[in-house]
Amino acid sequence: MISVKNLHKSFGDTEVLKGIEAEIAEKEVVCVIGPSGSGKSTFLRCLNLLEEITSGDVYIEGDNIADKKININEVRSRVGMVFQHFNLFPHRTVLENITLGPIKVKGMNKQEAEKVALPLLEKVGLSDKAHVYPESLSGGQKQRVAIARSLAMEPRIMLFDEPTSALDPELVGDVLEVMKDLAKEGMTMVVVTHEMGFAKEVGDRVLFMDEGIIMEEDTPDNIFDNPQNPRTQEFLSKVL
Amino acid sequence: MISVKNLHKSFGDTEVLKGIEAEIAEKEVVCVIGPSGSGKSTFLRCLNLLEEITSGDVYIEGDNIADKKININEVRSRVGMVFQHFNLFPHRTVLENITLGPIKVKGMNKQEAEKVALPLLEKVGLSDKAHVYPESLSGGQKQRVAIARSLAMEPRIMLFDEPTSALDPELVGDVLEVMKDLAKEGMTMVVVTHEMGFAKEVGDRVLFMDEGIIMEEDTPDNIFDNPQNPRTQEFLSKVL
Amino acid sequence: GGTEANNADATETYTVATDNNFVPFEFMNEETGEMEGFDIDLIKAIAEEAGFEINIESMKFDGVVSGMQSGRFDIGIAGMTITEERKETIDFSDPYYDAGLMIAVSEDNNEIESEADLAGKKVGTRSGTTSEQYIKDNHPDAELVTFPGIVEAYMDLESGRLDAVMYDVPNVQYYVANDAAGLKTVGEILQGEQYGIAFPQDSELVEDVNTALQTLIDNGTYDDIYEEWFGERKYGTESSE
Amino acid sequence: MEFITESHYYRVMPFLLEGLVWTLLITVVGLIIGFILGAIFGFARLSHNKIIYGIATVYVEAVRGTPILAQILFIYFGLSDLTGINIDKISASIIAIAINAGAYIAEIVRGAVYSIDKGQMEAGRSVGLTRNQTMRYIIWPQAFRRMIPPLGNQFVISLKDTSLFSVIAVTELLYMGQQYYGSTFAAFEALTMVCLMYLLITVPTAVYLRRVERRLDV
Amino acid sequence: MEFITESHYYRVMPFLLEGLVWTLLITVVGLIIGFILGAIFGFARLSHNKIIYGIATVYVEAVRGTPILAQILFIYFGLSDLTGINIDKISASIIAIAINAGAYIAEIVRGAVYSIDKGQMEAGRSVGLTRNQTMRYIIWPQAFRRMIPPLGNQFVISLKDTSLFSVIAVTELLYMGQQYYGSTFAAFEALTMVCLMYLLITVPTAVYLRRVERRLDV
Ligand SMILES: Nc1ncnc2c1ncn2[C@@H]1O[C@H](COP(=O)(O)OP(=O)(O)OP(=O)(O)O)[C@@H](O)[C@H]1O
Ligand SMILES: Nc1ncnc2c1ncn2[C@@H]1O[C@H](COP(=O)(O)OP(=O)(O)OP(=O)(O)O)[C@@H](O)[C@H]1O
Ligand SMILES: [Mg+2]
Ligand SMILES: [Mg+2]
Repeated sequence: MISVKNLHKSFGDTEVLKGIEAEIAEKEVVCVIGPSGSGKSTFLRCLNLLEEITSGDVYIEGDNIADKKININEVRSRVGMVFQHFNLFPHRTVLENITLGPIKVKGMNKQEAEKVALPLLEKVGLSDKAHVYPESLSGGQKQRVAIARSLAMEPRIMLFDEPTSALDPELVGDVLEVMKDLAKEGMTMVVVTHEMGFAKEVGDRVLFMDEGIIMEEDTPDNIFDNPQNPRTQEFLSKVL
Repeated sequence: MISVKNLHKSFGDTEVLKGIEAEIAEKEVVCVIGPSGSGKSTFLRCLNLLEEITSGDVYIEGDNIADKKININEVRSRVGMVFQHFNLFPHRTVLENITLGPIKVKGMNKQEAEKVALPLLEKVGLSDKAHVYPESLSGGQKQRVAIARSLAMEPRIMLFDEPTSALDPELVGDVLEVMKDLAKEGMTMVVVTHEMGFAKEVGDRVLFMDEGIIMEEDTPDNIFDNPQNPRTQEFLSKVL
Repeated sequence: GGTEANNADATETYTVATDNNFVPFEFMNEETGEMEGFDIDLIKAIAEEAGFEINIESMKFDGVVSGMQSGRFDIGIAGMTITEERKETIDFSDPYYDAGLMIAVSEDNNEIESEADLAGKKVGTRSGTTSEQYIKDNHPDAELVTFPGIVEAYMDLESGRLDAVMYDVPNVQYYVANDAAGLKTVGEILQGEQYGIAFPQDSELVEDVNTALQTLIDNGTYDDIYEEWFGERKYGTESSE
Repeated sequence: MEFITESHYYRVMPFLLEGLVWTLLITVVGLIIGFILGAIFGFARLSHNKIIYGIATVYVEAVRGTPILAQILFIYFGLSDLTGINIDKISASIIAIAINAGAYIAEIVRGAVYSIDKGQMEAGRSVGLTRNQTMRYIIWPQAFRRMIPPLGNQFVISLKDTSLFSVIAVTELLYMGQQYYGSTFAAFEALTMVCLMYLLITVPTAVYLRRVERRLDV
Repeated sequence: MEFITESHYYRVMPFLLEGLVWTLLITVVGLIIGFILGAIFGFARLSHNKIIYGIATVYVEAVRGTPILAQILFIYFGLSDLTGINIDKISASIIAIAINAGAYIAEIVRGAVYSIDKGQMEAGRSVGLTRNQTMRYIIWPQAFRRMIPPLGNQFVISLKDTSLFSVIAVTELLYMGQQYYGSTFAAFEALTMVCLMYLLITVPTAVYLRRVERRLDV
């Protein structure tokens, strides 16, 4: 489903991704861990072209998105993204946040888009919040709306960049619950996270990134209980 | 040394202190604990007149500072205060931060003031930082400079308002160390703090404040191990 | 006002208000940046004759008029026409120059040949001047445009946005003589007028200045100055040199 | 009563009301065009294209670095001197306000767009909107709200700037006041009333803007 | 060579240089007085005394709500009309800049002092300094650094504002340019050079200020 070959990314003179290799199968849930600054976010952002790819190839369902001729917007509507800081549109209601993509990108009318949006709102447990503005939501509610907003585009792949790390501890659970449901329904997911519990329970595979490459990858059980790479060992000893 | 009688303080219509009674002896170290908003800071600030006293009496070494005729500046130079956010003067070097009071208030010249300041800097372990600006210091170093700055006025009493709660955990120790030394040297201290360890080790007495009055007071051992007042019990159950 | 204060002053230095740009009576010399012109030379000669010092301050014309009226200045010399209306608030010396109003149009304008053709035309002049009053009184059907400075009116005429400018004869003639402007005069001199030196009401200076002016006319100094700026000797006296 | 209707304070009013109409007309029309210019050049100042950025910067700096009085004279006399094209004085005034305010509004637009969190663009793009769609539906509406207080402030500034057009005999508020005292010598009364007329518009605007600003802050 | 020295661009220069001297003199002296006024009224706007606050607010709002051209006419003609006190035009210009800039500087001062963390006053007082001493040694030096960019901006604004004093025939830069084209009709050339002269001062000032601002930000 996703195939990453020798992916490099530089900002000016500093190379942040130094040759990433990764294969992600359909319906797989892959968690990405690693120290701060190792390039996790940059990797994720390359997968939906929020960052231009410096060199290498990234195939999404067979299309090489590193190819300049690709239709970026079409790729992006196949790949949803959820951010650490939610990035809801503050001047639009919760419902409008969700329907904007379907209306403007897929050309639906308002009724059609709401028919897509309302079940999604129900799925994330926020049906009663359809007509409020984001400012009146808690962080956890915001993140669930952000997930619904992404899902409204019916993406084939979902990317999550530390979706719970800006939340108060008591609000993390609801968001993880929604993500677990998604995984159970068979969504292909790439999740940058520090929630080791989630990785263990839901993840099919964990990638450990450091210094711009994937240092080690394995099942959650193997990686957490028996890491091979000394860097992985050091990182996990600090975090767990 | 300090004697507080029926101290009331209102901001506009809301009464924050509702009749505080307290006696603090010379060389005593009193810790003040209590939930957020209970008036701990306000109480402390009344003791050196950073807040105007609404009614009641506060005797400091026999002088009633609630008396409008009192020389506020003279009182303040007898009572030092250390703040949660350090409040160093960013446009002056560490040494100048410490010498400003002695020069402007006590009329010392620069040499005399530095003769007072340098040993204090040594005491807080920052002799090598005399000529840098506060911005280049860590939080813990800033707080130690703030303590030295207060001490330079040779106060008879020191007030501390959550001196370590803005610090990264690994920087708290140094500041508490300095405070312990001060206590050992016989300084009279009133410390608002959430560091129960410090209260147990150094405090002679703990005051528990809630809703603008002192609900309970006792030795640290008694209060932490065997609180009498149900409010104190509830508060400690959450905090410890 | 300033008059009494300055009269009491032993050094007897008077502030003379003058227009900032009214060639050739008063204008700034391009090279030196000093004010010069007929009025400037004349008032200097009068001051010397009458034995007082002067201090020249230039400003827009309406400032001179209201400044005299309010007693702000001791003397005003600004090609100021003596009118009954102004006499109500300002004292004047004897007339020192015979003037009038004149119309200037663009060189290629054949429509306007005299003031009779002004109806419906855009006519520019300067605020607070006798030209403004004249147009209001005699040509209510012309479209009057008044500028704070006369230069802007000529420039507007030159660019073709105005059909005509009416202003004091010597000034109009000066601009018409300037090739850069591409203007010509049409019609006759309108409304014979005389310029006088202005004073705040009841000024004690009026008599001294009148006496000095007459002396200058008699001894030929006036004609010297007149000749320098207008190329002829008005009273036909011998040169004083 | 005669005492009142005879006074200069009263008699100057018909003049000033006529002037006020022109003042407002020039200000409002000038600002509408200025807003369009400001939006164009504001986005140009955000462009990564060096040429577009350069042109916009020269415009903004040249306008903000020279007095508007010089600008109106330049537009009215200088351009006609150079090109022979004559624009009437009202049009020249409107153009002067538009060009002048345009440069300041460009900076307002740039600042407001710049202040919108970068995550908004990313979120917009990641639901599949194009760069332009995101700008139009996400960034601009948010930026526009932040522009209201500085735009209101620019209205006050431009309103006051129209007073300078008296040099080319535009019959705006201050010019009409000057006309009045030119014939009556009642400078104090006329100018007092002129100032009051300006304050009648500017002070309520300022008060209103401060309220908007406070609301946006929350 | 003759071609150059004959051109209007060249011949206008002696005029403009003389004008520039007056422009700078009025601006600098006016701003020095304006700064003193601004400091006084800025602190008055921070006062808890309602009368002092009220007076300062009326001053600031009245000045900021009316055009500086009306202000200079008011000072030069209106006041002498009312009181009979006459001030010469250079003094009137300096006073106008001082009063006008004073109101804007008052807001700069107020904003800068207000922006200093309240803890600084408390820390100053708790080492025994009086309110005034704390203001002088602690608050003011910090506030002053933050005032440098907006004060520089005010310098640019006031410099441009001096151009309006051409209406009372102050021989400042723009007026001298007008004088030149009044006799030569070379409006385009004269005004181009006038604008260049302004830019020669305002652009480097703006560039410098942006650098200071960036440094203060860090
Ligand atoms: N737009 C950018 N321009 C320049 N450098 C950047 C940019 N974005 C990221 N970087 C740099 O790239 C490196 C990797 O950043 P990235 O955000 O991918 O790390 P990360 O693993 O997600 O870290 P964290 O856990 O803190 O989010 C960092 O050194 C960062 O400073
Ligand atoms: N300057 C002020 N004006 C109005 N109300 C104030 C002011 N300062 C404090 N208060 C109010 O007084 C009450 C007590 O505040 P205080 O800061 O003394 O509490 P505290 O016990 O120190 O709390 P914390 O642990 O959060 O510091 C609070 O409700 C606070 O909102
Ligand atoms: Mg990241
Ligand atoms: Mg507190």
